[in-house]
Amino acid sequence: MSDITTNGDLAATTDEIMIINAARQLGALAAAGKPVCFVGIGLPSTAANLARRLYDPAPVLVYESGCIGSKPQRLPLSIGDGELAETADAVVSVPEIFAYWLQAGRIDVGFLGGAQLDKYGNINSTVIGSYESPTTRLPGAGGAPEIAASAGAVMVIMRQSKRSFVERCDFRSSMGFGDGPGHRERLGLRGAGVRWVITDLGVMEPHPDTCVLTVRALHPGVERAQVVDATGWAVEFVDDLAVTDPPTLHELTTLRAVQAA
Amino acid sequence: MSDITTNGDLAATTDEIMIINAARQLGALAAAGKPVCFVGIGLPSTAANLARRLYDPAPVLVYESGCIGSKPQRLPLSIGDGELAETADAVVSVPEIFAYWLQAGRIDVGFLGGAQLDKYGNINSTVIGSYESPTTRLPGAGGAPEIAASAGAVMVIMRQSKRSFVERCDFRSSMGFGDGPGHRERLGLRGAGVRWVITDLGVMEPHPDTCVLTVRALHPGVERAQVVDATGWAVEFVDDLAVTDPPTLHELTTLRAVQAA
Amino acid sequence: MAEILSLRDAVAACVHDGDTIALEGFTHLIPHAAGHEIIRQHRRNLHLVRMTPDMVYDQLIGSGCATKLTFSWGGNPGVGSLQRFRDAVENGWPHPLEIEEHSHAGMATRYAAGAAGLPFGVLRGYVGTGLPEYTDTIKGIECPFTGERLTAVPALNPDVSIVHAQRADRDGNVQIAGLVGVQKEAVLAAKRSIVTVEELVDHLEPVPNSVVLPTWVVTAVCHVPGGAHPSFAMGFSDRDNRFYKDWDAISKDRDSFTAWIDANIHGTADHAAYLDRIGVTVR
Amino acid sequence: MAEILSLRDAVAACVHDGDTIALEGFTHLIPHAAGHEIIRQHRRNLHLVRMTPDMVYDQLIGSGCATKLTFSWGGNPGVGSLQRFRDAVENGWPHPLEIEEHSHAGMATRYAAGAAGLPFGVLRGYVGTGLPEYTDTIKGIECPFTGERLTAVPALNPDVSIVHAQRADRDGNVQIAGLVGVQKEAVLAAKRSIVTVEELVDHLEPVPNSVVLPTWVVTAVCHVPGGAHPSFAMGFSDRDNRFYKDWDAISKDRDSFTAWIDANIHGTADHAAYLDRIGVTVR
Repeated sequence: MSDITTNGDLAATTDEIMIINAARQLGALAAAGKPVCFVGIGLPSTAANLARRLYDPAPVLVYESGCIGSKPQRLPLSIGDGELAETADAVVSVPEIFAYWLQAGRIDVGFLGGAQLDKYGNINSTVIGSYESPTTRLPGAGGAPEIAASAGAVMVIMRQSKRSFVERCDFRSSMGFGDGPGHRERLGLRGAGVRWVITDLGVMEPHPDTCVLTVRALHPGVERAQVVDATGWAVEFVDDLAVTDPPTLHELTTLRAVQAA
Repeated sequence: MSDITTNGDLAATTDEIMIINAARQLGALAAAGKPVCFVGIGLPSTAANLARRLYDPAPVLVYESGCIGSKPQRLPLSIGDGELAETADAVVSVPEIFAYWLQAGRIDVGFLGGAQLDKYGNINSTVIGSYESPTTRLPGAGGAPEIAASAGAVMVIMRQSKRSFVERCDFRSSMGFGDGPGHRERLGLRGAGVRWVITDLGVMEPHPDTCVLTVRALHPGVERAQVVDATGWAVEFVDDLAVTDPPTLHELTTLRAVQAA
Repeated sequence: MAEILSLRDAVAACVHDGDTIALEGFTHLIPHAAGHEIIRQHRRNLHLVRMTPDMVYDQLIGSGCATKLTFSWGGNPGVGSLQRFRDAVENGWPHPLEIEEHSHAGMATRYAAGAAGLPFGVLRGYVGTGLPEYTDTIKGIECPFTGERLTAVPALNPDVSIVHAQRADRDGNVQIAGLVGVQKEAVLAAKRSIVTVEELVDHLEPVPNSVVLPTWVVTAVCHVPGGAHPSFAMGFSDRDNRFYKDWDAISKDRDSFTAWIDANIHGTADHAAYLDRIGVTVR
Repeated sequence: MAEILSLRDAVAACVHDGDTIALEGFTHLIPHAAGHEIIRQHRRNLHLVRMTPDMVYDQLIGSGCATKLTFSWGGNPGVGSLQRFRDAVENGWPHPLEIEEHSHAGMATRYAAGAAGLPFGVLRGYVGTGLPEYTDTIKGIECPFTGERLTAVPALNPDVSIVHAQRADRDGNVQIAGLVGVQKEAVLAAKRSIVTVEELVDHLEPVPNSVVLPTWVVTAVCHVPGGAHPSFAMGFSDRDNRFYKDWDAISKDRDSFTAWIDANIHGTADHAAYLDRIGVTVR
């Protein structure tokens, strides 16, 4: 959590604004007939669970632990929390969730995060430094390589900083646009790749021509300079740069209820 | 069913003698720590269910419909009878039963039968005549190719006749010893292949050198000439040709109880 | 999300002439009612796919709906031959039937590959048999680590898969219990799917040995009690073994088969009328 | 047929220095007690295999039991880093740890291939990532039907797989309910297997969402109530999230880690004494 911004009666943290914007995008996807989310723990799970409460049609939550259609009342700490299994439409094995559900293209949107994101949407969650002698050994790729490859689209939720938003990842744990336009297609990847990067400062999307992540919107009160300072590449802004709608009272109280449960 | 042979008080049919001898072999295998049978419907299922009642340790019955450890009270008409699922230790999907259980080498003995058996234990259950214009179209191989390949050993139960015990099958639905010694090994098949052929006349086993099915025992009252007349190759008999023990009262009454249930 | 439709509407919407269709159910839960409805709607040039083309495909083949069959075992389980299948293969009646023949393990692998979004699957299979000589969809493949030779088969991805299940909820979530066979794979591998169910309920209670297909992987759910007859639905009906035995005589002869189809399938408006006509009461 | 053994006897009989071992359980049912017993018995040079080497492997690695780790995600779920894993990889403490790194989908595919008796499995995976450059066990493979390029990974066949389950019967048949993870595949892929269970019962009643491993595919069954703590066993315990958070501080420092292991693992005779010592009551 960092600064507090004000929003009418209530103060929303930058994390809350980030999560609410991610949930809005999920709500829009569900309304467009793309409700199925492959959810990781942490910010993605919070955003997806918020969206499930805010929108009808609601997103369908699929967890890599094998839970399909989970409707947890409280937020899980891990992807294998009992609550996820008990509220699921179906529970399947881990080999099945990856083969029959993710790989087969049944997931509309996957979430990714990591230690580093580069300008082409590639993500590093493996090592800082060299692979053989890392300065920091990170947890590793987990489900990310195949989420990045096979989910219909990918949403990244990450707090923005110069250290984490880099020109080029130290290691490529999952594929965004790789080395640039056409790379995904050359490799035969089926999903559309990273489509939305929701940060604590705003929303980025890949430029249609260059595939470089470009700022589409700033959160209320955020200045361009803050984004430039927190981005390790020469970040650009779209011409019709927008400001995201401030969190509504309903969004904010629902989010806080989700997190308190 | 053909002739009735007499056995003390009770008359056993040739089919009953065949089934009882198959059950005895299964009992011997279970006693030797090889209890797991992959069971087809008909004679194999009857023999396996008889053995389950006669022997302790009892054979473990696995059906290709996905039932593991079924303990049916009545004989199933089909491999998917509800009784098989309701009495099973575990029920799995059809892809799983073939991949994780049969292919992985967890089956000690598989059963096969068919329209034709040749001297190398190859079986035809596909066509009589040519494949493209068959004189008789048979049901097809079903599970047989992989049972013949992957079960630890194979037991064949078939009524014997010159029409069905042939020099060479019209079509090879499942592999016995193929074209002769070494053929299984060259193809990398993991199971030992056909080890016992239990017929209404006696018991055949592959010759250790030639792999040709050779008569090891005759059922009580059966003459060598009957076997020669009912075999389409120049059948040989082992030097120490045995006579199978006549069905005991217990075996026979148990079998009839199984079939009546 | 699945639509709740009448079987007539579901077949009209999902099954088209020339489609590749799979009716699955391994002895248990065979979708007979759906097969009958396809006959009633006079579909033609179907490529039928099924591990065990038993009575349900004998009826479709004899009725002239199919021009190709992909399968692994075509018999009447526990009874004998499929007379209409044999007549088509041996004599080309009512017209020639192209066949693509596999083993059970191969068919299961093909459905699983289809469900997994892979173009092929790998198994230890077919080796030493006559099948690879006649079936193009069986090829060798080498393990890139050990050099071992194995067998590859292509994924099955039917245009439509049709299965029968015990129940669905009103949102179209489907629950299949007991012998689950290859039905999940068949539905997940298909472009469209129809599920006939014994009952529609407000809420699916978890039961042992069950598979749930969420509504968003199913195209249509149809409430068709007794829709598996003479196959069975665990918890609802027993296998009608007598009917399987009777089928042998009905199907032996072209005329008696055709008379039976005309009277019982074309002569009835839907599955309820059919069951009534043949004297089967649904629990 | 499985033997019913104490965990001490099972580990002594089944786990040898130099073995490749897999302790599986995807968040749910992680066999912590078995991991502790391996530490107590001072096993060395183990090749540890696990999709998510979380706390249980942090303890084994920090205790010097392992020289190699095959994995796909090594963190403390919901908390942060694995300090002992990091110290081994970054600084070679207590000694260097060779790593073989995969993705979750790849590991699941490898176990499934192992369970199926195949030398390799196929997936759409790893493409465009840095992993194939450093991991020899990732190779390309071509579909023999479409020519499409896919990825092959070799089967995993551990010497021993160890899982925790809700219950077993006295014959050694094991029932795992709820999130079943990759446990069935891990057990079926292994040469030997140990299953620790919450309870031993006379007869297993079928329950929803469960997997049964028949006794003849299991080597040893051990009655170890609370054997998953701080992971959980659905129906018996909840996840001890507090303990996962506390682990971060315990494991941050070599001395505090070693002191904790000495006091709580080497200082206790078995899992019951351990739970008693750390103040956990088993239902």
